[in-house]
Amino acid sequence: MDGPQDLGGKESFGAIEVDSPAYREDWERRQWALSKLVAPPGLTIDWFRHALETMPPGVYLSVPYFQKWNANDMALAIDAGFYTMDECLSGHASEKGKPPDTLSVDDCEDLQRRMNRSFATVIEEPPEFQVGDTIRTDPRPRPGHTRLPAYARGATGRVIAHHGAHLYPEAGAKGDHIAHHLYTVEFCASDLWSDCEASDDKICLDLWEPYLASA
Amino acid sequence: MDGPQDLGGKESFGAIEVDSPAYREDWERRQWALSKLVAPPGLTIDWFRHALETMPPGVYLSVPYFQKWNANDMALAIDAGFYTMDECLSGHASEKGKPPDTLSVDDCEDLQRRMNRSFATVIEEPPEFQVGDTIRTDPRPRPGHTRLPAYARGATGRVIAHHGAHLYPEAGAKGDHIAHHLYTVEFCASDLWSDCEASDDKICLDLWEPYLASA
Amino acid sequence: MPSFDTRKIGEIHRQLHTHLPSDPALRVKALESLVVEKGLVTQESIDNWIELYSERIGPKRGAEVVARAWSDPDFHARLIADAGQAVKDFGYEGHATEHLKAVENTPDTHNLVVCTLCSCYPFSLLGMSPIWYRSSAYRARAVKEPRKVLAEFGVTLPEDVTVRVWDSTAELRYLVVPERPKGTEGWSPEQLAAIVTRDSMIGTMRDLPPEPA
Amino acid sequence: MPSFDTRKIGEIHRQLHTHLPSDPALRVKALESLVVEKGLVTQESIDNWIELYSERIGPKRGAEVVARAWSDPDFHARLIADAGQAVKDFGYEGHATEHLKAVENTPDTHNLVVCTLCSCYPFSLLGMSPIWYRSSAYRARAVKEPRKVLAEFGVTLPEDVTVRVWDSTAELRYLVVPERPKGTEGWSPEQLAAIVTRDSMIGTMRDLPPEPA
Repeated sequence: MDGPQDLGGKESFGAIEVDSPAYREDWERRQWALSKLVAPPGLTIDWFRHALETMPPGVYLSVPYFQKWNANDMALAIDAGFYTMDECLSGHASEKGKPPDTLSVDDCEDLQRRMNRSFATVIEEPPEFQVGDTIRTDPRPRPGHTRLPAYARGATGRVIAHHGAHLYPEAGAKGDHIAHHLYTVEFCASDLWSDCEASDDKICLDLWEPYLASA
Repeated sequence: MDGPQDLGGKESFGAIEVDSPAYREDWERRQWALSKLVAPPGLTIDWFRHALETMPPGVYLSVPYFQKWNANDMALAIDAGFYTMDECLSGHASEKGKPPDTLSVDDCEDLQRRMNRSFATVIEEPPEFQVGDTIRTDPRPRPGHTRLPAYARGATGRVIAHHGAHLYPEAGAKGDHIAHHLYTVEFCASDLWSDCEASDDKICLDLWEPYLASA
Repeated sequence: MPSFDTRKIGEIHRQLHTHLPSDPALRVKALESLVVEKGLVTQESIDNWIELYSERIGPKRGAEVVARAWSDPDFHARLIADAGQAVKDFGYEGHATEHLKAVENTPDTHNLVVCTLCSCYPFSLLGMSPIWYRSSAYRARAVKEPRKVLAEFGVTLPEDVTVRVWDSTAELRYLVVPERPKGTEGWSPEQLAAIVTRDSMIGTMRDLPPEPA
Repeated sequence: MPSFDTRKIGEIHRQLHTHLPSDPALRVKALESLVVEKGLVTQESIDNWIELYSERIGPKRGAEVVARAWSDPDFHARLIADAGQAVKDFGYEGHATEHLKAVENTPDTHNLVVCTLCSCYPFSLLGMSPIWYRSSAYRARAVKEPRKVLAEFGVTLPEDVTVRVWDSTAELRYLVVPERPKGTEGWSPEQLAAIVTRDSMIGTMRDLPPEPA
């Protein structure tokens, strides 16, 4: 969907703060930890990302990154009936739970290592495209949690890699476990931007088969 | 350009405040009057609108409409060397001027009536398209102050009116006085949106000839 | 003179955003005191412009135009042919009406006006636009889901009525001419004008009441 | 269970925005106290996760991988063939590295990584991303004007060097392998790793210094 997250090529953002650190404030670190250590049941990565896209656009584009994660963690848990709105606003649980075991740094490292989750899966359908094929992307905005950015719509590119089938975000954001073939597609800068900096420059995107048609 | 102003089809904005009035605060009326009564020399409507597009997107999408006009009036005047940044921040003129004559309500009404400015002009080039022609719009984002919205890029439509030549915004935003033929183009909803509400619904836009190609 | 430089004006906007107070009332006060001190305008002129737009210019003007089009076939024809010219009969020409286009609702078509790129509006005919017309939500949604937008305004459109959305991307401005309600035969133009609402001339209202509101 | 309902979650976001305090530190404090009270996590676990990411996981991991690829042709071949598998040699697999792809700079190609749709990053290999990587400005501009972006980072690319921007729109993550600088012949992997910077593995730095920083 054409939400505030779809930033590629958008203008008026000004200079990049090239010297900015990983965190400016202590709460940013704590939010990062909270997001990785606590998740409501049934959460998928695609529903997490899609939920971020539904934030008020003026907020999405104004507040620090981990403030968005904080709001998203609360929104996802409220949506799933895991916390209530009142609990989030008060910061207190209506029913207290038994403290769980503490994870040591080693436990955290082990948990982190196990986050190398695979999104690849095997499907029966053979791939529609081969490396070297010329494709055209869907020209219209796609509803839901699409991963075809607006700047690459209706554009002609070349398949440079096939990765087998990967879980499909538009389905994942609805809780469905469906996969499609995934390709890396290379576009010439001049095919995406009329005022491109150098026409030989390339932009490569990882795109699922439903986004593509033969060109 | 793909600035924050290009809102057609963008999502996550929520419900419309259908009962909202024309103004919520007194300062909104005063800013409206200020914008209509005071303008820096050399200002064009296209440069005014383009300047709004360069606001930080998170601000553009968060603040009330006339707050944007206030910032834009200041920015335009600072850019033109008409006020300084310090004058805008302090609210005081470094050199005071002689008070001008007051405009009565009748004077204001007369001024308002003379705002019916024509943007039509005559050019030598004949129109490239006729009413009834099928056209395709430019598929790529256009730099500068374009009036081809992102949602209507690379789309096929039908010319339903020709308005002669009108001043061209991409030129006006650069201070140039250039005109191109202007058309009203009708698009089927289903050609713009894959999840359209009703495929017979139509969206009509007024588009200049450089945005269009025969289809 | 303006620089016409996109990066320069964007940088000025960012500086203003950083340094101005967050309260817009204070910002407007600063601009007003600055231009008054500079001798560019008087406070009384500002007051008078505000009075003009609260007392004289408003949707009653558009309503009069619509009522006359309902009552006078000759004026109706002229309004459809060149609305910018036709409104001069009333002396209602002005801000953003020179390239005015009247679009008529019919039993099988409903017109809706939006400006997705800014908030263009025929001010001289309808007065100041409502906040919702200038909102991101309306500008974003009217072209993509006009029927859901209309439903929020209480308008339920049958499937066999086609919506035509007019996105005023150039200097043309659009005036929706609503359908004359049944039961108004023999009404005077004044009686008719009294039932024409602002929203019906933007297209976010469809059925007008059969008696003066 | 999640509703998977776009409108519902958007409405919750709007309510949270209206009712939460504007200070993000207070918001995070509220969430932390809530989850601790609920017995979902302890504060010590949070402290330990933070320590993990400040002490153990960071760009030194990626630098080691790059240094080994420079030093060991067999590892280099495996890294190019399947980087997600290759980093398991080091035990560096983890958050977002399963589908890792190594892309090499050459004298005539420069690689730059961005995620325009969110801020995907190979955390387990590079640690927490810098704020600029997650910023709207970088996400917006890297795909459209990579050379201007690089110039802001102090990298001036000759015209005959092609830029390849990798927008990580799926679960693949990209690791830029910078060119090994001249003058480093005979260096140990540890010496080599010391000159590989985080930015050089994202692509916002190109030339590494010829001696350990």
